[in-house]
Amino acid sequence: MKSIQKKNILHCYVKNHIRYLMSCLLLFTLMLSHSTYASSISKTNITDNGSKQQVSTKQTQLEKIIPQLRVKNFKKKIASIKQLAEIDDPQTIVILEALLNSKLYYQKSDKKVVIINKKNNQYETFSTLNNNAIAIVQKKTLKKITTNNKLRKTIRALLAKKKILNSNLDVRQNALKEILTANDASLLPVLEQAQRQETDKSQQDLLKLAIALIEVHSNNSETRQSAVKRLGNSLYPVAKGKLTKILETDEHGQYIEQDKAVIALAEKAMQRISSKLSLFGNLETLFFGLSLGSVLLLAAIGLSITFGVMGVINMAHGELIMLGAYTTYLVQQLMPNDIGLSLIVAIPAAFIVSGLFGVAIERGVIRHLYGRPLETLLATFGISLLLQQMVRTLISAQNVPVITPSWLSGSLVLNPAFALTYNRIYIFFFALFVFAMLMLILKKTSLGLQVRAVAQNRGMATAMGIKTQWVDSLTFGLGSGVAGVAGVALSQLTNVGPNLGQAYIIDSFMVVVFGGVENLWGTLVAAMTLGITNKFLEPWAGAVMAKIIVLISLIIFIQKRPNGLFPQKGRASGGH
Amino acid sequence: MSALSQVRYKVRDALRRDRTFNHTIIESDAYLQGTHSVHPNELDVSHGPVLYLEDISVSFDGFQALNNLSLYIDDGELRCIIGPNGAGKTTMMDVITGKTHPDSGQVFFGQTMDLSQMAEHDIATAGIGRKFQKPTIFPEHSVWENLELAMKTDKGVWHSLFTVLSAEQKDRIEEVIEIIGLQALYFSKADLLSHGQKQWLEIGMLLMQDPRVLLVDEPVAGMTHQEMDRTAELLTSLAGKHSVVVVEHDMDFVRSIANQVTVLHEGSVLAEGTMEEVQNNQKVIEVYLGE
Amino acid sequence: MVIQSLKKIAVAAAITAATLTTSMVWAADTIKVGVLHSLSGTMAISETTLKDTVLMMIEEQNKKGGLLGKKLEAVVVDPASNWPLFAEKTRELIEKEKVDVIFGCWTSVSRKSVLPVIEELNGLLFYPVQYEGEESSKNVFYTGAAPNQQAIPAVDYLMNDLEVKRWVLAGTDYVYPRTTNKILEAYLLAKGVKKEDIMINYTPFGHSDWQSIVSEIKKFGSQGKKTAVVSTINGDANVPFYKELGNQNISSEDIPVVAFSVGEEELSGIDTKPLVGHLAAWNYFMSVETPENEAFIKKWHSFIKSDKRVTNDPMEATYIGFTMWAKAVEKAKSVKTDAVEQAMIGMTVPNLTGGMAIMNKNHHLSKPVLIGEIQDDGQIETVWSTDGTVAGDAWSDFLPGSKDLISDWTAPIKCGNYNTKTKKCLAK
Amino acid sequence: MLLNYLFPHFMHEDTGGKWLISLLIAITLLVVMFNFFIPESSALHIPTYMVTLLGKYLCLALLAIALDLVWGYCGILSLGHGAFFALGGYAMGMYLMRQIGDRGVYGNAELPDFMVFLNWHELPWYWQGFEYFSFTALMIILVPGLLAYVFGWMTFRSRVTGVYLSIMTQALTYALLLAFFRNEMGLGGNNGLTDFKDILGFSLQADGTRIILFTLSALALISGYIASRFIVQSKLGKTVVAIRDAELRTRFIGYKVEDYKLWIFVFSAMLAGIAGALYVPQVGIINPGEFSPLNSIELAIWVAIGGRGTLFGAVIGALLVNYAKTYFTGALPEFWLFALGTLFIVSTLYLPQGIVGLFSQFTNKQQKQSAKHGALQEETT
Repeated sequence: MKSIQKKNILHCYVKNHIRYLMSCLLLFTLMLSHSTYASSISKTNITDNGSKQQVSTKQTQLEKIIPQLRVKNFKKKIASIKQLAEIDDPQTIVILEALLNSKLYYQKSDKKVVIINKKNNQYETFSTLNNNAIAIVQKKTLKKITTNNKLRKTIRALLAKKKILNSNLDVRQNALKEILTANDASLLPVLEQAQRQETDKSQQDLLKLAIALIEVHSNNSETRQSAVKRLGNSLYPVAKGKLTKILETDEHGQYIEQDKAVIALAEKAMQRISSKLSLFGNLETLFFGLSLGSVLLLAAIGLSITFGVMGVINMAHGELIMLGAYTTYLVQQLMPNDIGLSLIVAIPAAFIVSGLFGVAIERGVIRHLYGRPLETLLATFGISLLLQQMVRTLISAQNVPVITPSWLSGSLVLNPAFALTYNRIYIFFFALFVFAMLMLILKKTSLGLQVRAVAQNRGMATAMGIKTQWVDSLTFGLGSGVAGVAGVALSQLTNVGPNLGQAYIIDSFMVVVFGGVENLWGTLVAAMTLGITNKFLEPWAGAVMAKIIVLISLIIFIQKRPNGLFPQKGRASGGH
Repeated sequence: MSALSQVRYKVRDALRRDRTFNHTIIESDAYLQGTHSVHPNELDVSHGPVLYLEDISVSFDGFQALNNLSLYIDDGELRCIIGPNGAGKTTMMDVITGKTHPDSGQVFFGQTMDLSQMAEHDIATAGIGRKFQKPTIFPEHSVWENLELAMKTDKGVWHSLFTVLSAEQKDRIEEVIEIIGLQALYFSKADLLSHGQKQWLEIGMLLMQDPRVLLVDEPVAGMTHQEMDRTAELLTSLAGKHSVVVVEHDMDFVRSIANQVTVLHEGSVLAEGTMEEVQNNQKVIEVYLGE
Repeated sequence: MVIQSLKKIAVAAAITAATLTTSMVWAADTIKVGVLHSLSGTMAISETTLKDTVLMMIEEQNKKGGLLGKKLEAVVVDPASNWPLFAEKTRELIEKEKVDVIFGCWTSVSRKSVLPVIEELNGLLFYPVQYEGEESSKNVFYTGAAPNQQAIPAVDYLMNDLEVKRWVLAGTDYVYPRTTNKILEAYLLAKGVKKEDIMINYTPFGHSDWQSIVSEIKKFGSQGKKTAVVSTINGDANVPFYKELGNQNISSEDIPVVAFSVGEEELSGIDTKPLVGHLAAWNYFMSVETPENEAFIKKWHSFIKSDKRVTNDPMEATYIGFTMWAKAVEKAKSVKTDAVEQAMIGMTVPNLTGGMAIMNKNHHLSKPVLIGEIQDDGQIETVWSTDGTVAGDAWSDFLPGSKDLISDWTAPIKCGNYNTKTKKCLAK
Repeated sequence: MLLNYLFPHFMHEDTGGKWLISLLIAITLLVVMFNFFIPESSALHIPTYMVTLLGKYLCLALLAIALDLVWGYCGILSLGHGAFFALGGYAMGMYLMRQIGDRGVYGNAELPDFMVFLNWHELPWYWQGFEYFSFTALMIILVPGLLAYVFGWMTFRSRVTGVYLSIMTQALTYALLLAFFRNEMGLGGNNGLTDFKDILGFSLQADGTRIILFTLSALALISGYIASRFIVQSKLGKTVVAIRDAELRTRFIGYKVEDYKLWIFVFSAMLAGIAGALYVPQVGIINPGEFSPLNSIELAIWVAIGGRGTLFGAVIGALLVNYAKTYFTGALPEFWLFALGTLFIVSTLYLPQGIVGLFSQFTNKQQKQSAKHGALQEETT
């Protein structure tokens, strides 16, 4: 039994997140105010449904229904499942969960239905009746009992009913969310019982909503009115959905709903929800913008060093990002069992790989082209072709899979209408972190000092004993390394393939130029501005038009301020 | 200044952004002509000075390059401007030639032309020529072509496309080549000239423009003594017909040509007078010795 | 001097002329098969596999002794995902290399670019990818799915089995999604779906920032009616799209996505976790268990020397196309376009998923339609399939411009766009 | 130097150009003859396929000249010249689309096919007039010219130069790429315009038309070259070079620099537009891919490889790289990008003056020496 029973992964998963996010102070304060997760786990005693009972009759029932699960027709399968769920036996849950998780198979030889557990390349089979291990077999000898979308939804709802009173808060909560849309009046007593026992606040709210959703359909007008009022307090999409339904009109524009009082209240409730939703909608757009901005920042910041500080137009910058993403892939191939860790390892690895490529490019090509910025553009374009084709030849022309660790998927739910996706949050802070590190390197280290000296006056720097060639290589390596690090982040958002770099190169240049060359702060502000502008334009202009508008505004902006947002200071600018 | 002329400057300012359309400027000038006795595009030196700089201030990101500078250059005068590094000499030239716009103050060419409202090429066409500190010539062109390009003529695009040099124009170029002593190098690429020759070539280009005022920034840097003497000779000979403003570090050279010297310090005029007066000026001595 | 100059010019010209004409034809003791798939550029991701498939088929045919007693010879060129280059390369293949048949193209635009050339030179093209229809050329055989072989059954499945009431038609902004969505919109409206229950959204190629759109879909789907996304999003943009869906906590059970451009090949390049349970509609899945398919997969693995590589629908389409062509050549005893073209019609070849594929008069295949759910191992498992085969429709019945058109390349009509109302062939 | 009598006076110094034009004329004549008069069976017959391919190269060479004018002579590295080329191409494409008439697959006399199946009901206003060749011809020049004028007017006035300018031009063509991808533009979206039937009543499939188009391309290239040469030899050309080398100096001797830049930029854009217009009927398709910034970068590389600031270098570069591309995509389909990439790197590293520079290095040295010796000898000769 133990081997099959799913550990409560979800719980650990949430805890993990909280740990990771403690560092994100900014969001932490937000979390406190909207906390759904931070609340403590309920300690009330809610009796477990599965107390021990006599089994023999149920066994026969089970034995009768289980073979029916093999049918191909999903409608019949659903009917069997519903029958199965009615049997009051803890084993039904095991079977249903196995089916849900694609672990229910039948043996091709004798058509016997078994539960399996994958062990390396072999399958260990277990009895559906008592979970006893049966044998270890080859995959070929088994056939999976297929599920489809609808079937799984049915199973979830059936399981949820059994879990409303579960002692574990997360299980309860997920179960309740599952049945919100069920619209099943028979659930009302259980829900009310749960409401009496419940101590957790968010779960209480959810229960209220669930009850209101059922009571809306009551025959009593007052019950309905109060239910409608309560719906107006909830930000869950189902609440709004229900209200929308109440306010539905026929083809003549007349309300289908007859009860005037209900309509009036529903309209009010709808307004409340809508105004809240639009606020959160704007916050969400802002977050999207910041997130896009952080991606642009990551992509551009390396360029801002090679282009801004060294005056080298590196068209292969995108390919250095791509190399970083491929490094992530290769690191994951080396440590397939520690996906989370591999991502952390990939950061320095990508920095080194792209950095070394950068140094090689600088030593091999760019060194010979200083003072001819437009020629570096052409030569590095050649390099970008080479790198792309190299990856195609050595690895594959196809995209490669980079796995996202669990702590990077999903989202931080601040309230039902406002959730921030974890990968974006991490990437946002990661971008800021990379930015801060670069600032530190440039401002506080001797390398940084030398880099700035060379950037400002190469001749003078040489005269003062700085090995400018060495500084050039390191600077270019640094910029390229940062591009590699950006690749690690991008591998979590988008395809990793030979064309990855192409998608970012033009945007990166725009960011750097917009921000003002030789100014990392400019790059930061520019990236965020472009990201946010883009995202606020997108809803009404569409993704493509938004981008076109941003590009054209940028062209016009540069006319007004040819040196970007934060031009380099000094009276010497302009020559002579 | 009258309210009306203020309006005029506003109009000009607005139109300045449409520099491509010269005709609009001319039209508006014609419209306003009745209020002025002299056409605004003609040089009017009836009051003596050809260049007026009044209370000019310029700052770059907090650095005060020019600080209420006032300076008058008379028509036909040869004026030397000296001052320590950072005194604002080059910035002053930038203001006159339209490269830098003053934060406050007025720059006039003659009585009528407000230089702060004009573009660089208009100022150049109006008769102010400038030689840069570092010789700036067209390296890929021959000596002849360098001079040809600088020649005073219609400098519109379409005219340039079809123009052919006339005999007089050729004579003029040859004349100037002789003045600057580069006869042997007619068709050499300018890039191949020595530093001194480049300085000369640039002066030659100035002469080709036939300007009313020549602004000369460190003309003798990198020249031998002989060359320096020739330059001095040339500049003095130009004075009278042209106004010449020379910025120079070399005191000997200044002494050899100047009768009137202005000392700049921290963006404003510290002293003005003959070389002797300036040299004995207590403030000037402090500034120079204090460094 | 003058004579010398002229001599030089003459020599130079002669040299140039000579280089230009080195591409002369030699005796045809082999049957040449052109392979016109991008090996570089953006489309290389998808198309290189098809090049390998054709090479595999040629190798196998040669093991069997070739065709008409001659060996087959592959001529591979790289049109580099550059559309005008597709036209140029087609011309090169036919005029210079004298190939007898071309297998190639993936994107609609590449096919459109090749079309005038192949018609002018009377060549033969096998096009193996699902596409928007609205075309039937005498010189092209379409072995991929037409919209009625993919999109419409998928929508039927969603409507009948999953009881979907609200529809998001999301696509990349190019002709295939545009046309497919036009057809679907008309189809849905005809089925009584209200206009406000359909949301149509287009994004550029390679779109990677899906935050806003997914959020919009989420809002659209929270109106109390079962919602599904019908995705004609082009290959590359899919991964970030599904990732964003997963991250915004939209499960396949809340809002299922049915995709027409996501196959095993695309799935092998991504972390499939966020996609599990979403749907794909094709005419072939690698997971289908038939002897033919098993043999094909085995052959593929040994040819490509890796048993990690997957097979997909366009590969099956290539397989069917190639096998049919080979049979047609043998039937016609010639490789001449006109003879092969007529021999092709009515040709049958076993599908890899069971049953027979038939080449119809309109140069489209009759094939079964499968709908599958994406599994965590990157395979797609069939959850629904048509009972028999569905005949590919060159002209959609749901577009006002083409509902009266049919294509029939047999006598007496012999026309790609025959108007059944006016009884006229529109081609001139 | 008999050749001198055949050429206008401003080309007397231009040895490379004289050779180039003579060669072009010779090849054009030979190609036409070998295609027309030598039977197909002969080994010397030039297939029409080759003729069209050559025609395409010639159009690209004209485009390269256009870029060389602004980059080589005026120092403006436009990474958006592909946009002007594509606009010219689209103008021609629209004319060719209108010429299809009711021969499209839907038989709609008014609307192109892609509009029919996307349910457009009437022709958008900007398609009006393109049924007339004269109007189209005007647009081929005006549309790119106008875009160049607006963009240049803003940019040159604000004195955006160097790398910034390059990146702005890149942004311009990128924005256009995105815009033309949109199906709402009514220009065929990603598919662009294709399936052309005939031009001025001549079938595009006919060999004769192809030969004529090829000849026209050669003529356009030759006249484009001569016009460009005239410009760079004029005082305007000298001024433009002066701007490239010392912009501030040029300004301070009284030139309105932005006018000059604008003039040459617009001229160049028009030239690019003509090249695009001739390109389209020969390759048979125009789509937004032509706006891709990568195309424009590649274009710059042709010019760099040939040798910029020489005009004939641009032509050589364009022909060479494109021939190499055609050859390698056929001969080494899997590795041609390696070859191309290496070519780009090696040529920028070791041939800063391009191929032309390689040949003229020797003669240049001699010239420099003679220049040092003074001009007296020159005067006497």
